[in-house]
Amino acid sequence: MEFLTVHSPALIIALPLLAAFVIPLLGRAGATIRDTFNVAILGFTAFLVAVLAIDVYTGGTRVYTFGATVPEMAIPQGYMVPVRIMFEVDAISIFMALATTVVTIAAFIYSLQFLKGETGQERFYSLLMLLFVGMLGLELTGDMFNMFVFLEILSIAGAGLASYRVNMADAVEGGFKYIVISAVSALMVLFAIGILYAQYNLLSIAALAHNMQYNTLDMIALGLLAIAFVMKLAGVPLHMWAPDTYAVAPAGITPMIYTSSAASMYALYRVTFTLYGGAFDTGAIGWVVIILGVLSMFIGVMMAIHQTDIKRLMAYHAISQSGYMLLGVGVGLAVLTDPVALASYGRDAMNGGIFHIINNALYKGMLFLTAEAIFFRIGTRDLNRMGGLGHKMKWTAAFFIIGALAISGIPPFNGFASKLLIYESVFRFNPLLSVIAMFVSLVTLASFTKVFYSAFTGAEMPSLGQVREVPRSMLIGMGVLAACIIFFSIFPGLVVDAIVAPATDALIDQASYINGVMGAAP
Amino acid sequence: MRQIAGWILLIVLVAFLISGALSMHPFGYPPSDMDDYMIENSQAETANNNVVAAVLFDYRGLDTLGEATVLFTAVTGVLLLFRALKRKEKGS
Amino acid sequence: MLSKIVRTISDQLILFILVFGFYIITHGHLTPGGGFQGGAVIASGVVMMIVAFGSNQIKKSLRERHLAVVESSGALIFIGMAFAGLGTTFFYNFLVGTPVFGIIPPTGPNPGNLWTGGVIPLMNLGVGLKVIAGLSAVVLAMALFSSGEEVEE
Amino acid sequence: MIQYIPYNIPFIAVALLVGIALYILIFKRNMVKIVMGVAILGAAVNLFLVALGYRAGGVAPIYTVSPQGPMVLPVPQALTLTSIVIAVSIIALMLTMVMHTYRHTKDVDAKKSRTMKG
Repeated sequence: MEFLTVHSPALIIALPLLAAFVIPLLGRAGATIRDTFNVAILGFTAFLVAVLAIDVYTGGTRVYTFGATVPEMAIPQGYMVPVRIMFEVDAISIFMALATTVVTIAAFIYSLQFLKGETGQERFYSLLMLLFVGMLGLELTGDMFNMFVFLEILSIAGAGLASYRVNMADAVEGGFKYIVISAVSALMVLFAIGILYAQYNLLSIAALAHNMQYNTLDMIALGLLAIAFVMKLAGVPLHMWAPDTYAVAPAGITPMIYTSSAASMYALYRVTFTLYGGAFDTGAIGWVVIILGVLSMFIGVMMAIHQTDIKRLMAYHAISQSGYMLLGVGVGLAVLTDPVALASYGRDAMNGGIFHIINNALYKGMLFLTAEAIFFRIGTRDLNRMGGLGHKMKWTAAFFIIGALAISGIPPFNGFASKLLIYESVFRFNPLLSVIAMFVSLVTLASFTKVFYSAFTGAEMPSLGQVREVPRSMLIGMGVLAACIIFFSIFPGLVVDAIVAPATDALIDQASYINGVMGAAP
Repeated sequence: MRQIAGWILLIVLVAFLISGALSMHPFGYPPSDMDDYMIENSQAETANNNVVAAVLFDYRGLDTLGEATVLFTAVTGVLLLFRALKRKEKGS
Repeated sequence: MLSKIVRTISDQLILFILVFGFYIITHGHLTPGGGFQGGAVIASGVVMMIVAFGSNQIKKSLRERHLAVVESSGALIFIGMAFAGLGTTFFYNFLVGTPVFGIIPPTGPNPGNLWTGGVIPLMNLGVGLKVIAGLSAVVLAMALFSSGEEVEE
Repeated sequence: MIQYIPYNIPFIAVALLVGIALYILIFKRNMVKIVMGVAILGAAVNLFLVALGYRAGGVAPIYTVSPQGPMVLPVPQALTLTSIVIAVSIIALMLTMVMHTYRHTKDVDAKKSRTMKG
């Protein structure tokens, strides 16, 4: 147990990676052995994430240095800068890792029966594990270049999975768009890393933040990083890839690609708050993030209304919901240097934005899964060719209702809890923004009502007479997410206090992040 | 419209990059805190003459694992996309 | 399939390419090179064979699923070396100081000794296997696809 | 800064290469050209990283029968190697998708397809 706690940051990455390498070898041993192995690895990784989470929430930031004689020794004996790669796990990292793990487990269980009879299953699962590793690595790492490498892993795995249905032309194109955007954004990140490295000869985030001088080159690097991550998280001016990719990705993968954009959002926050934040005036950057958020919210939902493809519709809603997260955290960023405003509403706004990340990963993931369940049974994503499915697919309909109510911010559900935090605090920052946010929420509700009526109620389409409920593993996959949503809805206060507020504090508290690594420097 | 916006974006970005290039450290005289440690200690710590190999596999080993993983991911992805869509009959 | 001249020359050249690639892989901790570079050299030799003999001919002796096995085992060697250091930390170079690849070279310029480098030569070997198999599999799959053949599972 | 300009030519070359790559990515719609744009962008970044590590008069950072003198920085070389392999992987996957698109549409011009308008 001691061993597991000490080495958990490394094992969280290493075990799924090992699984990804072993799965192609297991392919010939039979599907049952492979699935059991996958479940075991995923379960054990989830257990390790939980162990690490408990450790971080009770004991503070954890540093794990790869290849050092002592894991905590980020800086070699008697030297002044970190040399090796280290993972630095603080509350926000582990918060994202928890969200990632839950979504991955649900997506994996869902895929088990969804893939029955398809070819290339072992490669599919291998890539699924790699996508999981990519997200976890991106969230746990404390090194800029390592972040780039994990960003590439998740991009390539995501693109390969997105075009899984190669017999459909749009699937290949969706994957191609995703990989072009990913490649360009990753190269921009690498360029920014090069600029930072050239000035400080450092790659560790904490050490870079410690030495940051905020000169012209640093600002260029910040610009490149921000553009790259906004591109990757599908913020509005650069969102065009998202509907195409989300619409074509196979079941289980869409929620994971969506979660990987949330991981990019984490990277954006990490860069703005931890790498730059603190000593320099973040007000302007905060406003940029707010404007991006408002644009994403508004344009996303407006584009969503008139879609007839159910997954494209949900993809536009996903863009719109990302806007809330950007808005909440952007307000926090705008008032970061003003302690009074930060204490009175900035922290709440950030709590809302960060809480929204996990809420959204849960209900948006579940909505994507329900859409995919419908596609699985009736073979079309066109809303005009659906109808009366509620009678035949009762569970799917129930899950859809839960997800739709949660995403629209209807009171008992968790979406309401995070949106309320955002509305209240943003209202004190700028009332207009809050009004826009509420308006977007209403439009979201209207849009999902439309989907519900056209897909699940009304007369049965004659062509859909043979439709049955989806297989059990798909229901369990959705059920896992639904259970989490219900838990979060019943105890929002508990969740905010236990995992969201520490995450916010970790983002704001740049000094302790730096201290985690540079504390040992002479 | 799209053309004009594209050109503006392109010119602004390249201008930024060139101004950045001019304010870089002079070519050939980089700061080297972290790298000096590796050059000095790679032989003693990793028993290795090739400092680049020491950086690749020891000091920054996780990056190389990630890099190998990227290659593995890409190969898996390529083979996934080129897979046969229908299962072959047993024994053929 | 190309002309007989090309095939004959490729047949002779492949041996040298293999030896050269293997040299680059095994001396990765002493001279410029390493697993990736040597693997790329050998994979380019495989590509040469595919170009010279045609993918259908190569397919008979080089199956993709065998390549996938080689690739996975290369990756497993690599990550296994990293796991083996777990007694201290992940990626700890646990062979330094032992007689197996662990001889510490004298500080400063020296002639070089093959038994140095700790886990690095072994990792180079793993990465080399992986790169050979991976790049060959990609090129073979692309060649088979463009010649209209289905790639096997 | 002016006195350094002759020495900063590699960095200016990087900026221009990035410009070319962005020109391709913004204005060209042929999928093969997009792949080439990404490849050029990758090459620019690699050139940038290698140029960062150069130390005037330096020798390769390898002690095996090395000449005397300062060594160039090893980390950028390692980063470049990583980035090259990543670029190769990405391009392989992209070309796979281009080949599939070509099989579906017999055309790689993205203007004609439905979803590639963005």
